[in-house]
Amino acid sequence: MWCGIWYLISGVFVAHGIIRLNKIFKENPESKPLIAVAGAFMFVLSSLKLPSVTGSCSHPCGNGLGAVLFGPSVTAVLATIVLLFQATLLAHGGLTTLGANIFSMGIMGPIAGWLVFKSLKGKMNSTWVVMLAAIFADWVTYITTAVQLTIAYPGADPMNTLSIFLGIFAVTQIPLAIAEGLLTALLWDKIKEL
Amino acid sequence: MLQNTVDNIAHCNKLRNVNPKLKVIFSIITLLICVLSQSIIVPLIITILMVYLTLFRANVPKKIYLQFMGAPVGFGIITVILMAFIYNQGAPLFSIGLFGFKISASKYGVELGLLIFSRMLGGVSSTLFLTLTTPMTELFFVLKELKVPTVMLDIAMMMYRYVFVLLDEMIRTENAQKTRVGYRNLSTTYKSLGMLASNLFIRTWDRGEVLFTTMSSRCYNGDLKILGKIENPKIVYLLMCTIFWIILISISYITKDFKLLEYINSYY
Amino acid sequence: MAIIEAKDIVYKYPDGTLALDRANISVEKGDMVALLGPNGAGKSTLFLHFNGILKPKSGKILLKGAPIKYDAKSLMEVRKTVGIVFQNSDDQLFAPTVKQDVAFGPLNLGLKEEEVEKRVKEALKEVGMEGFENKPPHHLSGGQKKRVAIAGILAMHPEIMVLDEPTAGLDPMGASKIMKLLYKLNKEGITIIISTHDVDLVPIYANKIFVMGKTKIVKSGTVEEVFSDIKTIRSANLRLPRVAHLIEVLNRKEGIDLKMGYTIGEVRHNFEDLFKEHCDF
Amino acid sequence: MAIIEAKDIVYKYPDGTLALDRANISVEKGDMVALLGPNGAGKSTLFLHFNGILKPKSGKILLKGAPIKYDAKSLMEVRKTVGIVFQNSDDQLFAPTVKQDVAFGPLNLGLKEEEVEKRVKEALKEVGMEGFENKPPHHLSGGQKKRVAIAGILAMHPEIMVLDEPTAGLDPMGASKIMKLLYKLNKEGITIIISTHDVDLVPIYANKIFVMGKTKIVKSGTVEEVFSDIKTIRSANLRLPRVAHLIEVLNRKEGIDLKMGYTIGEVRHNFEDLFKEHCDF
Repeated sequence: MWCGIWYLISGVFVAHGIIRLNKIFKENPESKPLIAVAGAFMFVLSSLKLPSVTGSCSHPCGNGLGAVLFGPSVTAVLATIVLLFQATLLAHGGLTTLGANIFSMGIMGPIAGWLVFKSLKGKMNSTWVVMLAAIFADWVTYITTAVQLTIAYPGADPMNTLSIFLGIFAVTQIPLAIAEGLLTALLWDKIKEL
Repeated sequence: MLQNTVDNIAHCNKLRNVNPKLKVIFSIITLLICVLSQSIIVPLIITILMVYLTLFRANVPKKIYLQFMGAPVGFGIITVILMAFIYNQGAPLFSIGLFGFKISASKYGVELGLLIFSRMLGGVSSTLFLTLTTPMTELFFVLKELKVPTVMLDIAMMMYRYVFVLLDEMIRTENAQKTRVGYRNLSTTYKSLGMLASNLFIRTWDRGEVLFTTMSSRCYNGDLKILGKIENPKIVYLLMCTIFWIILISISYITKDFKLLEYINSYY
Repeated sequence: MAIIEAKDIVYKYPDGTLALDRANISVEKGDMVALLGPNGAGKSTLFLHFNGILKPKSGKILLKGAPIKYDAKSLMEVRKTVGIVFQNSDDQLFAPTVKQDVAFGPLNLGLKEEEVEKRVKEALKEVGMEGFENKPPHHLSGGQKKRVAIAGILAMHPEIMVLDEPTAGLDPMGASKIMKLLYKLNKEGITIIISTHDVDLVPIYANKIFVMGKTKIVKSGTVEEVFSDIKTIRSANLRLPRVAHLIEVLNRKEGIDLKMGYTIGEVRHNFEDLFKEHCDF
Repeated sequence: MAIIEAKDIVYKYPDGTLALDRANISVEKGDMVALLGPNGAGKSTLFLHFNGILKPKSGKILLKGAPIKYDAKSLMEVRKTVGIVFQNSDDQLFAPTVKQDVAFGPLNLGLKEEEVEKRVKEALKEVGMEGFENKPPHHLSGGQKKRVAIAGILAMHPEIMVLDEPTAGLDPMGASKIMKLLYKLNKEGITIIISTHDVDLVPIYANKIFVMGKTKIVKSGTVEEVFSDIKTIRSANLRLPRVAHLIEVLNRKEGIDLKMGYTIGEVRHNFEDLFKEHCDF
């Protein structure tokens, strides 16, 4: 079953993140509480209701911001815990789909955001870079979800199915991804001043 | 707020003191059986049982439970419709015209949609049973015994605590903004949200630094240790669970070819 | 007629816990009212009803005699009329500079730039914080932060100002300065409602007191009426003002008949009368 | 001999601002000491030097006569001896449950599980929080959180306990309960140092007072010595205890000669003497 496979793939990435965290904490023990509260922040951020021009609302994932601040592998670990808490504290999302969700939100999204950040860093205003990173992190998260769903339920014509799922997730998510990008940019603007 | 709600219920429900390991094993294995079953019968049995346990044995407030169930049910209905159109193979059930295209829904798709829907219900009700009756604080012990890496557990435990601290802060700031007519329209909403998130982030960062100070004051040396552990559940209960699972699997095997639409058809 | 009134407010948290159980409060225009009560009684929750941030499960809030409505437009009017200053200034000062923070409310009201500038300037002057316009709030002291928070509400020109423990965490001088500022604002026509634990300051400034027990108002009246009901005071985790406590002890232990008083000024006066009658100086 | 002593502590913030400028303090074993002073004077910064969290730029901290060293091993000894309870309990309670939190310190000391269990139990009993072991801190009230924070320090069996504004934000009853608990702990042999703004509670519990002005200690002595220096008290944003203020006013305005007192008990006593001599009851 695919849900098991997503667990496996995600497991590998998260394990890598854990090894990195172990190294970070060995060098700076003071970063442990810091990363923990940052993770709590990520969770809290995801409970904000973000309106968009279309009138719909979404919850920001914060995975783009995480990737920019901590890199994709640490973000994978934090996102895993955030998703676990969403399942246990908010009853959002099931336990069986956890593996798939970690892959889309905790791995693919942050990697996309991080790549955008790395490749554009220094080439333009950092606020714009962070905004684009957040937009892509959010957007790729949902594209991945669409692909995952197609893999799970290919239907009679997989390409047709993929286009349906992409239609549902990737297209409708564009304004919401921009919304998250805006919020992250506003946030980054303030952080920068510190 | 919602976060506190689940946590409060988990700490105060009537099944709070049932062995947490038993609850975890029971709900996870039942969940697996649910996800792997090939017809809607077993998932529905599981849903009914879990709803019963959560509402009438644990005494979880019904209104809140319905709220939690609302979203998955909505998703489930969408899934049924979606599957009907994606799997448009075999005999069409009906067809509709849309923008000049003729889209047809298939029987096979509806059956598949219903199956996924029922698994979703079973899965959600099992998960809700676990999370509404078992406090996160006890799940940490279980995670520890499952050999979840210490770093991850440490972070998760501190995160758990600070999620509530930050949520409180966030809600208070939000209220202060509402008092000054933030969130009036789209632009003030974004301005307010941006200030809210950045203010919270800065305070989070400060908090992380202060936290290290207070922990150092208590001789923190890099890792957290959990004190104590949770007893293993009684064998009798495990045995009862096993019998229950065997029954479920048997029913699952017997009813594996059950199709709701065909059943209805044959009835009429 | 009461300018603001809470009628049988019932509020439950989402998990079903009762936070307010038919709480009633009524404040006249021009009053300076103190709300006393133990931690966790529900004072802050009640305050959040005053400008429609929380909606009661049953009961209603009457503002100038009319029940408040909860659509976006009415809420804006309500929040313009009733401003809340929250307990922790850090929750409230979220903008990068003092000026931007005070301007937040007026800007949201859609006022013109010049008008906003004018209001910010006036509000900062009123609270004695001119010259701090461009400072970031986290560089200010506790007392200064509180002043800026008050200015942020003042700039919206409210008729009623609600303050949740405005003196908490301040040093004695800072606390007394904030109370004097509120007293001045009250004299200028703003109706003021504060919650506080500082029972010694209450008799000096408040003309009416409400005592809140768990989830409801258990007593209301003038300073004398409330503090003479010692049973209620104790049950609400409060105590008498220290000078009143002293008189109580003297009357009980020394068998004298000193008139009760709640502020140092009052008590001095009562001693004066006692001395005249009974003592040789 | 002083159990803990700060000698000419100078400390600068990373941005170069002077936080402490030759601050001196000396506390005897068994003392219950109060540190008074305005917001932002540097009280918390001074406290962070007591267990080596901050290292002074110059000057030193003497613990039982020996200057503290800043290597990891010595610091651990220092922190075992000197426990700090921070002002905001939420900064201190980080573990998911009360029990895990109180166990944190003892576990870090490398004690065996049974010993830790025993200490946790004792500490929670001492502060009156038995039965709350498995609660998460966010289910506790402000006063309860403070107790748990104190238990977390007690479980490390410190000789000196330093508390930063332990009564801030608590209702009068809650504040008085915490002070009684500290008084009990002091009687059991723990040296206690608190910072506070509550000048009315100080004379009841403290046997020695330090007054801190901006960056340094400006006055120290017994309750009488410190509060008789009204100029210093005012300059440090403080005030007299209310009952002392009353006596001051009576003496000045009524021309009587009442002996000064700082607690209700003392003042009652002094009135008794005055009445005996001058009055007809």
